[in-house]
Amino acid sequence: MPGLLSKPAPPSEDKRWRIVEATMRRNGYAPHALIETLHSIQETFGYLDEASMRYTAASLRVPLSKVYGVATFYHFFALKPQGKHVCVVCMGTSCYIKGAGTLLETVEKEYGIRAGETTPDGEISLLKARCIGSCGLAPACVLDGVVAPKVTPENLLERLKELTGQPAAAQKNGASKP
Amino acid sequence: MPDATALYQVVTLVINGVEISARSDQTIMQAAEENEIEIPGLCHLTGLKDIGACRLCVVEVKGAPRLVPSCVTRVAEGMEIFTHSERVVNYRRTILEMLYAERNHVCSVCVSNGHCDLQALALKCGLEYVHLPYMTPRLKIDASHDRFVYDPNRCVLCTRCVRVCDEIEGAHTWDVMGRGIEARVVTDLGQPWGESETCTGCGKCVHVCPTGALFEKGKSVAEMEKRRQFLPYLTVMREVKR
Amino acid sequence: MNLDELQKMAEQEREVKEGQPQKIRVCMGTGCVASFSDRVLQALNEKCKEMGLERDVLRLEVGCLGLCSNGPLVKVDKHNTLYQHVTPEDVPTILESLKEGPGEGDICPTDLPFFTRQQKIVLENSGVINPDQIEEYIAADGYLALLTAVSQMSPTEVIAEITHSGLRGRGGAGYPTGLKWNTVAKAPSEKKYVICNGDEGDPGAFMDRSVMEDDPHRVLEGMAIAAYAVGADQGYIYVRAEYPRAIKRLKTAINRAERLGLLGKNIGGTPFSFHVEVRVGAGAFVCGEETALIASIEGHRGQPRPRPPYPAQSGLWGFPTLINNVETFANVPSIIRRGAAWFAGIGTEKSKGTKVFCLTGAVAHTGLIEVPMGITLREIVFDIGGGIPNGRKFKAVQTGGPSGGCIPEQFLDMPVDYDSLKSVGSIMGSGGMIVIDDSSCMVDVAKYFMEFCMSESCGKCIPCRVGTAQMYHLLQQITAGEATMTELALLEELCEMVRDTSLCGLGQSAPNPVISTLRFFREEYLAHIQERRCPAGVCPITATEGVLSHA
Amino acid sequence: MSRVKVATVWLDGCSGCHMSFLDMDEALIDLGKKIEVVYSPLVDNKVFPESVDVSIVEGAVSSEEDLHKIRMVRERTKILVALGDCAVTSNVPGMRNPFGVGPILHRAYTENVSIQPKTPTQVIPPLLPRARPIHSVVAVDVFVPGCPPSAGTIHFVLSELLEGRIPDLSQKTRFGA
Repeated sequence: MPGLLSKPAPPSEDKRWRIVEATMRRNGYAPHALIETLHSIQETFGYLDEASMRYTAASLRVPLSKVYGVATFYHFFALKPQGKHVCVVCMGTSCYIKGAGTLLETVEKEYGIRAGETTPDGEISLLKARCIGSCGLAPACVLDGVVAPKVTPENLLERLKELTGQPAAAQKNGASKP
Repeated sequence: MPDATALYQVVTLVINGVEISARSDQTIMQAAEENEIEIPGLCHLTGLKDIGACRLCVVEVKGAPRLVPSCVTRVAEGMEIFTHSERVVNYRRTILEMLYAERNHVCSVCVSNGHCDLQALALKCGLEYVHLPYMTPRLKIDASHDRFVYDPNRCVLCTRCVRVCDEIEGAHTWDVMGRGIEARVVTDLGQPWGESETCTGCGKCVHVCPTGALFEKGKSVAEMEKRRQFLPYLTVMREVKR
Repeated sequence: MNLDELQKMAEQEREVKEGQPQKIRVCMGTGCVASFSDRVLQALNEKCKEMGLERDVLRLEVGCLGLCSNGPLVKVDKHNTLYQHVTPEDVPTILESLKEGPGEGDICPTDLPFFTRQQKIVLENSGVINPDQIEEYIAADGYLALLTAVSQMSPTEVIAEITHSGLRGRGGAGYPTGLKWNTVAKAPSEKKYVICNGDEGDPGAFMDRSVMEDDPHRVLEGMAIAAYAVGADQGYIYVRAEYPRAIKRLKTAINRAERLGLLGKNIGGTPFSFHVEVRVGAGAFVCGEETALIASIEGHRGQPRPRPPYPAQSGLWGFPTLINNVETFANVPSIIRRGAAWFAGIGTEKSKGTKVFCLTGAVAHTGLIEVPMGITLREIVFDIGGGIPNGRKFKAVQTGGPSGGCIPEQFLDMPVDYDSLKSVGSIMGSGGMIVIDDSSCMVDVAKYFMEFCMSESCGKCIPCRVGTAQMYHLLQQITAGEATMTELALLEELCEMVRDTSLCGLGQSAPNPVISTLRFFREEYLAHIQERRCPAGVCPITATEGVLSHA
Repeated sequence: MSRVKVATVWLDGCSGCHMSFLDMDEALIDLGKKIEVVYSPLVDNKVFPESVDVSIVEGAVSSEEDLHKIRMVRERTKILVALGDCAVTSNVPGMRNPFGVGPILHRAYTENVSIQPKTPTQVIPPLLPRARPIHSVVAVDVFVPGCPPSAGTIHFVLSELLEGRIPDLSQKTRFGA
């Protein structure tokens, strides 16, 4: 297998691989740096593809199946690219008892996707979070990295439509913005 | 072979009311076995590292707040152990039921029918029917390898295949992906087994597999007998070399 | 930096502070930022510039001020006024008040029980200091305990102090901290590790995040004292990836502390060295279990292993390892600084000190509170929390997250401590406290937690992997009105079995929310089963006939 | 002494268990002195009697008709025996469960058929969403796993029941035996 005995080359010319390499170097290319390295890839490229997992395995001398086992064990790692916009519904206890389940259902129904999926046009990814720690503002969502406090199904859909640039149905009906 | 320089003492303990002696570096399961008390186990296989995962071998130890897995718990002086109390016998049966309910185990059409560790355990533990609801997941069979087949429907996630591949063969082709009820054993990056670049095709995983989840191609119902003599042999030979 | 130098620096820093002009504190806790306190700060900065007040008004970005439900919060030191629900438009009014005194604006009364009934040890600096400025921590007597310990106390004396304080682990089970330290200290090994468990995974709890974000040096100091006591020279602080702000602040804090010689080589000019690294988790609740956490730091799947051997004997890479959680370590500097007797004077006989809770759910004031052990639930819910809003009726308090239980009204006057909570089938846990009113269905709540445990189960042992999934499906049947008494009996049987046979704490405690709701709210289960009715009107019961219709 | 009234019932199974029953051969002659087969696919009586001492049921509960039938059998029976793996575990009929009814019917009546591919809608009783073991629908008194249980096992079961004992089969037969 090429690249097993010598130092493997990054999967592409992309300069961003230097960031990943720096992470591995800082950890002395030790096998225990696996999670740190995967974090670095995910942070840099948004997700872990097969080539990046192979590169990690070869660089840190970790079995392929172990890399895959670790990458799929932790919910934070994504093996597929995410949509242009990301909607995270917090499913922490406070949010749940204040109706986070309905929020999730609303988005699932509106866009025909389930939590963890991305719309076919790649516009929106819907994710569930265990608890984003904004329990005082329940129910909360995170839209493209910004926490939205005290969300209702109506204003959530409206905001999503703002994000994707589509006019919101509610707006057309003259409903006021939150 | 016992190592003469090893630091162990002889301890006395009581198993099911019978006083026995054992070496302090032995597990409860080993000590019981030497005294012809059989404690059922599934993830345990002599020659592989124990992980205490299947929980079938749990026993009651007097004074201990919890049940202990006998495959990884060492004996101690004065221990009083009950390997077949009503409570653990019932729990064992439920654990087996959980396995039968978790995947799609249809013994009558299985290559391992009659040669299956899970089936044998069910018989030993008096499991006549499964009172838990069957979960019937839909799982794809992987027949891409030219000599072997992986049928996740019959997998019990004991990880014997993972361990034998890592510890004995040294290839680490198998590992577990996902978690919880979604966990599966996979080869390499989850691609078909036949495309694995690390698999040496040695077949050790097939033969340590307790059920018909891993089997040789061409075997029909009840034809797949597992051969495991190699495992103690390899283990002993490696120890001698060391 | 040695002890004298540290004290001198603290003195100077305090003098500078005294001589400083007007101070306005803007809460930059995650809760307030989510309510756009960053925009408030920006407006404040712009306005000050515009009015030429840049030098006269010191704008401080502080950590959580506690009352998240009323954020964004802004505090004006001069007349000790707390503004709530602040928007950028309120900024002129606030600046005006520096001259005129507080008049207009949405002012939050600071004599609310929410503030007055608290007693702050762990959170003493939260909302007071800027967490990115080590000098501010030092001015608040920070690192005094560490340098005192390493230069004037023996490791044995440090452990004795912790033991006498009666501090118990704040992560869940409440194991005596001194005892744990002693075991690690006695373990014969050249190499030892200290790990801080910052993998706060309970849904509805964010105390540890706040401490790490608002006062990171306190945690690091606690870890360093522990390392000195047990003889470790390397530490890891394992933080959830979901807490990017905490990760950043901790990394900054480590950097600053190393530069001042308060961490790293030869701390305080003594032979004691201690290096800390941040390790980022990746979204697995089970990594809060100590053996799984160790596996994760080693780069493996976060699966627990059977204990013994305990990490205190064989932990990270097989070496003796001390693991405590964030809040436990955060208590340590105060104990060393103020003495074991002072700490032991707070709380109840068996539960000493204070506990930080994250009070959320159906109460008027939600947020972060720190209260002495032994306070009653009623005081927390009705005095501090301000009672149940919207004219609803109190139903239960859920503590301990997915490993805990629901406590009904008849136990509201029970003192909050480890043993009392345990006696009613719940646990202290890491400190989530969710108030539930009569608009919630207890079966639905139990189902929620079971779904959590099911998807967080690592899958290694059969009882937890399959048992949680089976129990979740049974609860689904019950909430859908498809279950019979057979399913209920099966559910109860599985609760017991999963609790007794699972490998780690996650599985062993997964049935707790079901067990406790069955114990106190059995009639709600029966209503779903026998009358096909959800008393709270939460569950959509559609089934018309028996189990087969949806099978 | 009147003979013990025995019924045998055939739900979703291959009739292998009934074959195994017949395999008792000459032992049947002796049994015949003690039992009376009041209902069975093997005899002419097509009406299930109001009261039966022992009902031996082969097959899984797969259709509305099976469900209706097993409920009726249970009501009129003192001791209900689940005979064979299909009755005990749902076995081969249960292998469709992961796929769901729609895809299974499509596969059977459309995909694999060259002449007039069409799923029948009349005459055939509708399938339940899942094929189920009998005990998940009605209470079962005796479980006899095996595919099929041997003639000896069935003989043992009946002999024990005739002696007034519930047979202990835990070491006599197993799933797939």
